[in-house]
Amino acid sequence: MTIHEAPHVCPQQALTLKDFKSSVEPIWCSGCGDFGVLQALQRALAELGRPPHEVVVVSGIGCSSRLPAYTTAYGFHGVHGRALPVATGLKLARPDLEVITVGGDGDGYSIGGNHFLHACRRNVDITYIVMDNRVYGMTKGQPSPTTEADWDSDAAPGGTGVKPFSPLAIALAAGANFVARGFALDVKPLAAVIAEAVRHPGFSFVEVLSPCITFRPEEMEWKKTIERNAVTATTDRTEATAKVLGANEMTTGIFFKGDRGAYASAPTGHGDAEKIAEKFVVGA
Amino acid sequence: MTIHEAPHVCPQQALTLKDFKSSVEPIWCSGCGDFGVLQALQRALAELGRPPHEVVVVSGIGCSSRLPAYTTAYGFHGVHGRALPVATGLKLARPDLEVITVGGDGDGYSIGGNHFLHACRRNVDITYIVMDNRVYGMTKGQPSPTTEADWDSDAAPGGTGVKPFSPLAIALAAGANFVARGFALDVKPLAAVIAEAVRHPGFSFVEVLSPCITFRPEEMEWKKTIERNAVTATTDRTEATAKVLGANEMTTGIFFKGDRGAYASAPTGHGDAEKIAEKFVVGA
Amino acid sequence: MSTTRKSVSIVIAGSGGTGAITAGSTLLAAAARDGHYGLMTKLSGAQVRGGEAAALIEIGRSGIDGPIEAQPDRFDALIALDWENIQRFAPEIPLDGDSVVLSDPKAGPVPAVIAATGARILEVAFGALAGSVEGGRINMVGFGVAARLAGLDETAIEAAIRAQIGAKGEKAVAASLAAAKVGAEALAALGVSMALSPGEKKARWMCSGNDAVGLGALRGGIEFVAAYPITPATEITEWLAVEMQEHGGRVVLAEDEIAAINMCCGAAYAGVPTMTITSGPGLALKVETLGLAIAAELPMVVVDVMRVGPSTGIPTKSDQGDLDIALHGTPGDAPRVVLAPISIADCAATTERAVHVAEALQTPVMLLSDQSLGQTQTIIDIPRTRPAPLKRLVEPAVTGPDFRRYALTESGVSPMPAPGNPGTQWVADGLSHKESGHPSNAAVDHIAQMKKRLRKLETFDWGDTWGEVHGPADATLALIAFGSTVGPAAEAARRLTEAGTPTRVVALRLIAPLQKNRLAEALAGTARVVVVEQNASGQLFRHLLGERALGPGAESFARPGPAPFRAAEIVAHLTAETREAAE
Amino acid sequence: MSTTRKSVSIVIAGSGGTGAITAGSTLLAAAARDGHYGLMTKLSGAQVRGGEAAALIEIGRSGIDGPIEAQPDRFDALIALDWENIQRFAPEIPLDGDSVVLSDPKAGPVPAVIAATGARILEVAFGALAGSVEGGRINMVGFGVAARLAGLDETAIEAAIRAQIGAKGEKAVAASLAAAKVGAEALAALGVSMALSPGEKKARWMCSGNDAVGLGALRGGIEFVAAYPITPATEITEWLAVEMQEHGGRVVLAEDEIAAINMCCGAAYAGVPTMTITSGPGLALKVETLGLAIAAELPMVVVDVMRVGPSTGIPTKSDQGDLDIALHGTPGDAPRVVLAPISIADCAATTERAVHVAEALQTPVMLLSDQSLGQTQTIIDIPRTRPAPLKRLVEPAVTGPDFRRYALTESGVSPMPAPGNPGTQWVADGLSHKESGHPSNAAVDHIAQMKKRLRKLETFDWGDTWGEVHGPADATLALIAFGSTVGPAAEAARRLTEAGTPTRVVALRLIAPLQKNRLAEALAGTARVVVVEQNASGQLFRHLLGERALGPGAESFARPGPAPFRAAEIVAHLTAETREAAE
Ligand SMILES: Cc1ncc(C[n+]2csc(CCOP(=O)(O)OP(=O)(O)O)c2C)c(N)n1
Ligand SMILES: Cc1ncc(C[n+]2csc(CCOP(=O)(O)OP(=O)(O)O)c2C)c(N)n1
Ligand code: SF4
Ligand code: SF4
Ligand SMILES: [Mg+2]
Ligand SMILES: [Mg+2]
Repeated sequence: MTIHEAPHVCPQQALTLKDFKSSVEPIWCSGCGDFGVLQALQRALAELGRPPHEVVVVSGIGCSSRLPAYTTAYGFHGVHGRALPVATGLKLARPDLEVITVGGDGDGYSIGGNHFLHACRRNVDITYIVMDNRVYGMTKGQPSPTTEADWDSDAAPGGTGVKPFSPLAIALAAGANFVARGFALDVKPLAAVIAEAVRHPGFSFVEVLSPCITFRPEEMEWKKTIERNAVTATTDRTEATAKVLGANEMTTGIFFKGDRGAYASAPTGHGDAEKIAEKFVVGA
Repeated sequence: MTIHEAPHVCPQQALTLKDFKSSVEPIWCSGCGDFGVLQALQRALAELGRPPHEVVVVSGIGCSSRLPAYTTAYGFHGVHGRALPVATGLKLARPDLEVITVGGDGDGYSIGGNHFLHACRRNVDITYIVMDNRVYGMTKGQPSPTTEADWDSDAAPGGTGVKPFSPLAIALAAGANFVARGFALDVKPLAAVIAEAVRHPGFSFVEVLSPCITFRPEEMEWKKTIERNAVTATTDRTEATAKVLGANEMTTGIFFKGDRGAYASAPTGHGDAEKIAEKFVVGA
Repeated sequence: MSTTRKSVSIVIAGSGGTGAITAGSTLLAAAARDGHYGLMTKLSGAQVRGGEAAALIEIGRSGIDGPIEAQPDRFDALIALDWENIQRFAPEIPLDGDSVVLSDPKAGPVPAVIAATGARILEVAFGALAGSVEGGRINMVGFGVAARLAGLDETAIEAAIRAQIGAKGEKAVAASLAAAKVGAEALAALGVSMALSPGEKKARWMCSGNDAVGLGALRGGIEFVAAYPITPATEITEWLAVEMQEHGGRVVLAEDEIAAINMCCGAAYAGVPTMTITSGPGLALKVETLGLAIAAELPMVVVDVMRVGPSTGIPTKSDQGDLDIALHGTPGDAPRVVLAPISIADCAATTERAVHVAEALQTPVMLLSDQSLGQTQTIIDIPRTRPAPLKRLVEPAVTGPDFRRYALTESGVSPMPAPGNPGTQWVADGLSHKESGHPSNAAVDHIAQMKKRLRKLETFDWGDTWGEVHGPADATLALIAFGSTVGPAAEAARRLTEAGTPTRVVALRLIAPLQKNRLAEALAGTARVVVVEQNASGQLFRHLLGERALGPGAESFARPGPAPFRAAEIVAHLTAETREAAE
Repeated sequence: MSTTRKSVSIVIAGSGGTGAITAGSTLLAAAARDGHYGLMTKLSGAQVRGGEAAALIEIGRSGIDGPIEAQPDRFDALIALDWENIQRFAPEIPLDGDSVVLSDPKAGPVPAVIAATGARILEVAFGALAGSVEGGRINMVGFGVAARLAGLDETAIEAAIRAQIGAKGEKAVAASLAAAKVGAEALAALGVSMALSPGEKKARWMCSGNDAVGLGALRGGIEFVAAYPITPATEITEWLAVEMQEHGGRVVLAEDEIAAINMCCGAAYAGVPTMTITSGPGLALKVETLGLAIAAELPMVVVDVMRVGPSTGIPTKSDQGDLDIALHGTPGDAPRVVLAPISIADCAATTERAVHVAEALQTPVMLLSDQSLGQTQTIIDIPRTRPAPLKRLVEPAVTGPDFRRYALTESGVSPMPAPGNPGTQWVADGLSHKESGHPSNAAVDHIAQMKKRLRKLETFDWGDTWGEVHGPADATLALIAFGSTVGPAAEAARRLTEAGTPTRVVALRLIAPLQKNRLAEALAGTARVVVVEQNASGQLFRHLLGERALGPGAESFARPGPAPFRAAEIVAHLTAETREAAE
């Protein structure tokens, strides 16, 4: 076994969702939207047909970031907010792997905001799925950058007074090559969007509205307020931005499919370091 | 002297640029665009009429971030990339002060990108001036997030291959309340934009094209390619975004003036901590 | 099993939603009202919410040894509302042949891991009893069992229920009272009692260390807090956010820990006492800016509530492994103040002191708490002494062009006028600088400012901040401890002293700058010195060795979390005949 | 002043744009070609570019003492191309009555600070001489003066000019040759000579420590580098970015230091040897993720080229104040490997070794260099030995559901198959985990994994990595040093030995895990032990005390940057009669 090549094992038969289901029991509260995202991802991966050992699921810290262990793929559960740079390094070092990054709104938009900006800009061929519940679930309910300004909590009694931002608008401004919004409980359509995101070259961003039943029980109402697939993808960034800013924030669907080329993979193979060492030599 | 109140000293006579000129000699290369920004800022401050001791100029690290010591205002030359949170804390603790934040494209858009996003979103009443020379000047010439994809350097021979992003588009997406672009060598118009930015409530962002004569001598050509004040301000974020994405990246002027209310200042005064201590008491 | 006793230790456990923790809190509240001290540790499963939970409680000791500051070695009783996943908690609930287990046979057989302890199994029909009461819940039946077992009085029980449940309305209170009553009766019918000797009824505090840190911050004068949530420190931020609503001041939720400490830098520069709050991973992100605050001489308190590391580790469990980074986690030499509260009660005063010291010395002060101090609920005496306030030096010696922010004063403290004052404009800078604050690459300036910053800490009159000594004057054995380890070490020392080895506990509060003379005095006369701490590598021990504050024979007893220290473990270590040679 | 000598030390200084550094580099290159060793330190003013600059050079010593590894105590000659701002550099250019100053009277009077040294002032009309040559520049006149002063031969001079200036075309070469010639003639006319005894002509290396780290990385097998620029480390990143163009591999410019180390985590997980490069402030930002890499057992090399701290400090000057954070700068206990090259020559091999160790032990390895090692240009012997390669253990014992990524092996090293391999899927995690890698809050799992990670480092065969000993077997005095302090300490030891105090230098390379036995052996027989280091608080000294690796009488000689250590300063400290009592 070498550490570099992925021995591509041709699956004997088509993969199913089950092939991506691990035996680890989720710590999620029952009813958490993240179960839906997990299922949708497993479905999408099955559809994409890459076997689990050629897929790496990378995350940060948060309830949502626990996801990697719940799939049978390789995984990386890193520190809070740094999933995207891990995924970037992984993909650039091993372009042969399928790299999926997942996490929460706190992980991705608060502490991880800079990496989000730069991943969009850098446009490495990875897919980023954010389970946005508009709250820090894991730390028991503080407002995130997508939380409504007036949402009351101990950490910000009466609300932060700060308008949430639109991660989709930011992704578009920063250069993401694929921008979509999904809903956790619409598993099948979400799976389809994820599969398309993975297939799309460059950095693909899927924001998923994923209710936190424990700290934001009112989000269960999203079932009713979601506007399903009420958008058609454009290849024009300005138009997509207008759609994002103009549309209801409950609108799901693919907003943008760009044509930027993905960040190029590195020249491979090793030269002879001794040739380089010769450049140091003088007086011979 | 107490540490809290700013004894507002009424200037006996109108302030001039000289009142804001310190005796410290800039370390900037002669011909650096940052001299123009310094002058424009000094001019704007004089026009605004707040005396130097009621102004604080905050920065990070970089050539451009050396600016605070070159004014007679209070100043904070912090660590790399963290000027905006410093300014945020300062302004929230002391709403009576005028807080100006300055820095470079590396400081503000690379390492400081997350704070940029969140300062735009939080909308504290501060002004942020970025001297964008599309390079890390202080560390001797590496590409920044606004550097052209094909700009050759030792750090990225042949170029990074990564498309620069538009800080204005990002600021708009993240919620900034005032968005403008200026040119360092157009001192007077730049001063006017800065003064307007300072007057505008909430978070005001002024991106200044400021040539680095040493590592990007070709930027001296900007004198010719600048499209001066070729834009009129709108109060519509979507329209402003379209203008930013549509316009020539050399277009200067005010793109956006929003009407978001600035982040509210804190309840002042002290309650009696002993009243709170009583909440701990049981068994009395 | 029916004589009165000085304390009783009881676990109430149940699966998600059962309300074991509420039952435990009510028991603690009732004990307080009946004149007892108490300590409650909460355990919960891996699930974010709704998983199994247990309240580990000890109450009593009033008028005997003072507040309870360590988990008991063993539990007298386990009240199992059901058996779901109890095995996960079993290692943290030591039972033995003298323990009783009270469980409902309807909830299934007693798990092997519990049965194996030899505890006496008694049956209580929690489900049926709760069902017998209108709106009755089994956790309040369990509470009633526990309260009667401990012999708490009716008035205290009722007052506690009103305090805990009152907000839910009179109907809920009535249901709880009734449920507690049927529980108490069921217990009485079993003929077991572990009734406490009567407590001394007086006003006490019921709080956690995290609450007390919050109070200390307000007392010290903190007006601006910036933080990013992290377990187990978030509660301090939340407590302050709520209390500052009325009190004045502001909590800003920063986008990350780096932003938080930089916001504090801004507030500090602006002239406002400020604090940031975090735990290990967040502290790691702050250390760059901590260096700036040290170099630019900006006052602030940096609270670190330690949890098990390295990395994400075990966020909900206690450890003392951040001492190294607190002492040494900045690039370059950045001498600093590190304070650690020596008990939950001390959290308030030490935090208040931290604010004063930060302001007086114009430097960040690290306040090292830990999950155990922070999240344990306790009943303690009301602290009566408070540190004398100290203020920032803001009055400049000269104004105008000759004003020097970093003047080389004898004390090392220079005037720090806030913006708004005319004639004293200065620039805070992390670059090496001259007295004026202007950057300088010259060795002479750099070294002068380095020495000035060290001098501030060295010449300051630390008074009794350094720590405390407890135990007999003729002690031959000294245990050095800090933070939540002081409690179990002190209990161990009491037992060792009783058993014939007079033992002293030296509780270090000012870990840096180390007051070597005070420590030496505290150790005087002892033949054996052991540094007890809850981390893997003996970080305090290494620190003391590095400062040449220990004799050659000093020993380290370091053991990492997540298991809490219990006095018995420390006693066992100290009395083991085959101790490994000190190394 | 005309006998041949074993070495000569010359400063070439001039204002912005004069080209003093180019002249210095050419002198070094010429010396190399004439068979000498050499060392060149560059000084520059505060301005980003175009400010005054000076090249501080010593050349010679071939066939005598080996390469020059410390700045000289004093300079034999100062070639002042002009006098602009020279006073800023004066403290770093010690001159005395035996020195000569060569300056152009047209450039104005000799500044008082220079005149006060008592150096002999000689006049060279740099301006006029340069003007006399078509396209002549005064820096090359200065070079000619210096080369003749040192007695370098014509062929070497010409070869050096071609090597340095050749790229600019034959005309520029001709002008430089001519300018150097008029300079040499002017010097000859003055009748001074400091001609070196003949060098031994052979192939040597001319490079900086930063270059050598880059080469070591490639030799070690680094394929993926992620970094964010920071002085004085950027050159390593740039060197690698350029060389990897042909060699293969990739340098990614990350958005910040945190992203950089996390990218390395991803690459490491992917199976690729990886490195990140920074200096103090950037290291501070990496320590959270460093803890993750330690906990999740991810191999990588983390290079820190130390500069003067705390905070932004003095970015262009050397200091050894990051040892504390390198050793202890993570929350929780995270035992680690800290390696420091003991000379510029050693930078290549120690970096190569660092890559091997990281891969073999699946852990981050800190490589502590410093500004002085990193940015000094040197002529050294070509290192002939290279560390034996070591590889990552990737072959799992079992695949399928029983595969355990963190199996508790005897060595502490467990198989780490890369993604792509079927049947060994695992999740890297910073949470405390079981052998499988699944999160666990249980004490037994946490402690088992803590011990495993420690065991890896403790049972590894470190061979001779620990360090080196130089000096007489009968030494009574031992100096312990690391990094760039080894050079001046070794020179001081030579002098002390000559002066009758046999002195040994113990150069520590593996600072953690400390090889106490090897160190004890190295110190055996000495009566006095002094730890010499360039920081304010004696960080290495404290580390050694904390590890109980020093006897009670050991002394610390710690002094921070920015001034470089010179052998004379160390000798003076060691021979001072009124040394303060060791403390
Ligand atoms: C450096 C650091 N800061 C803070 C934390 C604490 N923390 C853990 S998860 C989390 C937020 C999680 O929110 P989100 O990403 O939205 O995930 P969710 O739990 O809502 O799915 C925080 C603040 C941490 N683990 N590390
Ligand atoms: C934490 C940290 N990382 C890196 C650096 C090194 N550094 C100093 S300035 C700078 C970039 C400056 O670029 P920019 O902000 O564009 O300013 P400019 O010099 O171009 O005006 C960098 C990378 C540092 N000082 N601190
Ligand atoms: S707390 Fe919220 S986000 Fe976390 S697992 Fe529960 S429902 Fe899901
Ligand atoms: S390097 Fe560039 S940005 Fe820096 S001072 Fe010189 S011209 Fe200005
Ligand atoms: Mg969330
Ligand atoms: Mg720049």
